[in-house]
Amino acid sequence: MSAAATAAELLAVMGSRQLTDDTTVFAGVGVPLLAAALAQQRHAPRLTIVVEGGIIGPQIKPGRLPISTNEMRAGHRALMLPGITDVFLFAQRGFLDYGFVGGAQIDEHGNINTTALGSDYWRPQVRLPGTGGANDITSLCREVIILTAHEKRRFVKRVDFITSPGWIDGDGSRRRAGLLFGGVSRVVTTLGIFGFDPESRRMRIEALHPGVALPTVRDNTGFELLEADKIAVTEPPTAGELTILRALDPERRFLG
Amino acid sequence: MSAAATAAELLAVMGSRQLTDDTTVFAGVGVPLLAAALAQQRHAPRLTIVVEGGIIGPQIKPGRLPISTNEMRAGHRALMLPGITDVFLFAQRGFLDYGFVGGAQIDEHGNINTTALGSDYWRPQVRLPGTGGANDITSLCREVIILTAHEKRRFVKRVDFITSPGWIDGDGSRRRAGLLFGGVSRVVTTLGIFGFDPESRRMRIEALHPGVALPTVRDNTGFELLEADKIAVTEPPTAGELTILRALDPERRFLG
Amino acid sequence: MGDPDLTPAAYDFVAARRRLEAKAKSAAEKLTSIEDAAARVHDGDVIAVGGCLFSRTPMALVREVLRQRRRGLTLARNLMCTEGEFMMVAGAVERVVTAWMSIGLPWGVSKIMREYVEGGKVAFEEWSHLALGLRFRAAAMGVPFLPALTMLGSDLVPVGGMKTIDDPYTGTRLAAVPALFPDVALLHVHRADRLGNCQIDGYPHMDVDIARGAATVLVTTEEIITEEETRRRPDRTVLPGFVVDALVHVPFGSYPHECYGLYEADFDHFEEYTGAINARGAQAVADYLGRYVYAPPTYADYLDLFGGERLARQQRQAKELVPGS
Amino acid sequence: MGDPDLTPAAYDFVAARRRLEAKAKSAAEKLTSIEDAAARVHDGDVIAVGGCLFSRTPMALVREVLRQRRRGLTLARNLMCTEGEFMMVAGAVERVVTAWMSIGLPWGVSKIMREYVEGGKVAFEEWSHLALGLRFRAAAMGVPFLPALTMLGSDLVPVGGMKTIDDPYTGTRLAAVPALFPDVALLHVHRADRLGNCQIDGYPHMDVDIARGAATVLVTTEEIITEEETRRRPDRTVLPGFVVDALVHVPFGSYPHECYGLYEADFDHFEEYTGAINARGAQAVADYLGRYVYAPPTYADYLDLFGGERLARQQRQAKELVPGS
Repeated sequence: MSAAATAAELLAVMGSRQLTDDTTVFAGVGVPLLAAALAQQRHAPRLTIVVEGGIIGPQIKPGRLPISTNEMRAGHRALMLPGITDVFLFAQRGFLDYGFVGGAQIDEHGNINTTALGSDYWRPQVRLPGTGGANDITSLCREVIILTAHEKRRFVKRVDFITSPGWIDGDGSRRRAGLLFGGVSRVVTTLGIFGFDPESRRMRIEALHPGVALPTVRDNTGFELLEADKIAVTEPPTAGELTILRALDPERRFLG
Repeated sequence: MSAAATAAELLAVMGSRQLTDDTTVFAGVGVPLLAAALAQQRHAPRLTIVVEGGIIGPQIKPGRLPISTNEMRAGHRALMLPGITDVFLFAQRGFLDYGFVGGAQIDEHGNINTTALGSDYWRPQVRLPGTGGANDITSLCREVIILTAHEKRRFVKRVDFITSPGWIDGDGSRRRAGLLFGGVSRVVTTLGIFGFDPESRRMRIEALHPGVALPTVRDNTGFELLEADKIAVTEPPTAGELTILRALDPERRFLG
Repeated sequence: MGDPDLTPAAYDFVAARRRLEAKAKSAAEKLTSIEDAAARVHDGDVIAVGGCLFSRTPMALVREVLRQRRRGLTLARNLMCTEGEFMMVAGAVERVVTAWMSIGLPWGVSKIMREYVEGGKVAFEEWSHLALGLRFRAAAMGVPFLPALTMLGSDLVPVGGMKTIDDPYTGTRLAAVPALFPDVALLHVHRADRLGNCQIDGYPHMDVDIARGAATVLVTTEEIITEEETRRRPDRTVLPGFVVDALVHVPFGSYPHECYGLYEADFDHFEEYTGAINARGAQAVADYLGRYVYAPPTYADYLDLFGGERLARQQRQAKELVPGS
Repeated sequence: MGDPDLTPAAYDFVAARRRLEAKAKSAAEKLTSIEDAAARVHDGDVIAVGGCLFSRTPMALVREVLRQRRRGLTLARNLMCTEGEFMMVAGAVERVVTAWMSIGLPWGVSKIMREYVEGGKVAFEEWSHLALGLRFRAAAMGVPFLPALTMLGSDLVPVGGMKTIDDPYTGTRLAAVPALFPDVALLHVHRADRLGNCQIDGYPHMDVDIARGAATVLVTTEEIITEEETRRRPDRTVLPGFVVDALVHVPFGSYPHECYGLYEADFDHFEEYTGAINARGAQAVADYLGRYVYAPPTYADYLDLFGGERLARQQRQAKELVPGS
């Protein structure tokens, strides 16, 4: 139990701390769902988890973690099963506070690509699975948190394809595109926590995880990162947090 | 049982004969619902009755006829209860073949007023209950049948207010207004059965009930009626039809 | 004939969303008193009332709003019944937004409605039944309008200021039915847990859309169930707790209107009520309010005016019509 | 990058309505054989498949469509799984319309999808998950588009040719998500009566909208109930019989995908299936089709390949996850 946190555990813990009580969170399966469940058990008992498959308020059965957003494991002990379109419409109406997303490519304005690598959409070099609900989550939730491993090939200056818009080109371009609400507020990675400059909406370093040096972050990022006035150091995962997490995923299906 | 048909019985019988098998009908409470139930029991066993209150396929309990479209008597032994908006959306999509409506005023183009008498909407001489679903039925069903007592004050040249559009001003005006489907096909009254000239969409006499003379119809109509090439005489209600009807409404709540 | 006053608030989806964003969407306990719940209605609010005509009307909430002497309300309800007459005579309402108003076929046109609307004391903003349903649905979806093929070509179009829109794909002209975001939704449901997860039996009417579109949601329920029971039948839940602001346990909360499967509407009571109006007009409603709304301090006292035998009879009649479950 | 070929049929609501008007909407018996049902799919059709990913996929219908060697299909499904791979390798499908395609997180990106899409053999028309849901919903509502706030500002907009529209009330620009009226809907449900009145347990996915938007609706059901049973719980019915054209009784009709409350998805089977693809690529799917689709003459023969013990295990696992009802 006192073993050092794995990368996935670190992400889950740091992700969970972004969530406040008396809110709702749109969480995908894997680390995002673990982060949400951890928050609920630790500091946000009145948090409601919403899952894309049309599931509100599930309680994950330890050892039976879902591998998709629409299966009985994801719907375990849910409070409501309203259907997929309606779950997203709750987000469009403004009922969903937080959304977690990840991506194959993430750029300096928080745009995400999960569609394709290459320049021709119809004949891609690498076809990826697609948006799923990520585009909707980034368009419609009040606040979006990107949760991801921090790798140079992933953190690119400009994504090949904007599947899920972050701040687009910065400088108000998101609002001008018709996305009147929300936006990416945080990027939580295995190296630190990032935000966006309020004007240019370029990504900036806000905190580093314990033991992570600034050059490491820069070496693992494919664009120039801004820096917040003061760069904090995050509190490492506590034994309490890790205990809860590990009980949720005893098979270590997602915790690595 | 062999007693002559009352006005309401005549309407219910003549209305029911308009309905063919393997179709759906949007029926309001009272005579329309009795007409639909009669058709179902006599010649259209695969007819589905749809009621505005969000009710599909009810079976009326004899002696417990509903007085509104959204109460347990209307929902008795229903097959589905989809909600009001969705019932109308079935009509908008094209699933509902027939719709029965009535009205305080009906004009030569089959327009209906159930809103107000007088010229100022906001300060009416007589405020009526309003459209309810009648506007939607006349806008959205494949074919609309007006079912009404034939009275001069009701059959006016031009309604004070178009609550539910028939053919509006005739000559393609309905389609030009954006009502791409449907229209009033028949007006079934206590005196006869009326249709519309295919071009001008003015009301015309198509059949008279047995014993009704043409001048009686004209005297009871506030506008000039056209005549079909051949004016038929309807078959009087049969003993079989009346038996079924009277069993449905033994208290004669609606049959008069 | 048009009404230039279609309230911008009614279709301002950006403002409506900002109100929701500013509000806690919490899985907290929602149970409270009827007085506390109804106190969330303010003078001048647009209130949307759930149920339909005399079915599942949130009568306990309507009664309490009247007891708190609210003024200047806009009352939106698809088909209106006695609750609309109460609000007119009590002076609570300035405008009704509806498709139809009266008590029911056997009792003819509402004399109260005629008096108040013909006399210009209350504005009657009429929409088709589907259009009003789509107004609530647009709000539930968080969009300013929904396209439709209804109401076109009728004189209803200018009444509420409905506009049209050209379909960008085919060029066809469509009705653009504007959203209606109520300030407060008043609903009565069959069962709910303490977190506000609600379940409805039978026809759902427009309650779900009304609640999802409103800034504040007040619910009375026939029965309080445990969270465990909700989790046992999650596919019966129609509103999640985070949508609900206040929940009150009120058995017979629609009476004398019906609650599907539980009690039938009390038609004898309607007969008496309309008989008194036929004899004495609006004064009969004022007297009725004195007796049924203002005098009985609690809802239990109110139900006592009908008596247990009457309530039991209406329950039996419901069971005859809906034997199932 | 845009695709000028957004099929007009997909959003032509007038043509879609004319097709429904021309068709009998009957309360007749709908029960038939799987062969007869699947024969209503024609080469070149746009087919929409219900369920989601590996949940409530109408596998028996998919299998029969493949057995009948359909060609040139457009396959629309919100999240696609093995059924999409089958159709690609069988050469049945020219275009997929979806938000996401792969088997599931543990098995990574679909190698089959990559091969067919990167090689230009199948077009992948991507929409956001909500947008695809709204395409089906617009069709269900009989309108050519629905306004929304999603997909704007992304590179997905030109892929399917989505347009924008200015709200006539506030002037705000919105996404105008075009309707998708499928030629045929393929669905699997928990229970239905012989008239085609359908009931679904658990999450409803997008099945109801798909069915209401389609010109022809084919349904398989785990269980046939009497009309009497439907009338006992009418508030559980999600599709009325007049929407359904053909109904087939197929227990385990989604297998090896899941059916809520009845059997869990067979993850071991997926593991084997993806393992074979990792070893032998598309040939593994061709072999799989030979063994599971073309060889077994009936669905019972197909289920025999899994064996009763395996089916019983998956049923037990479902009961552990959904103890209720």
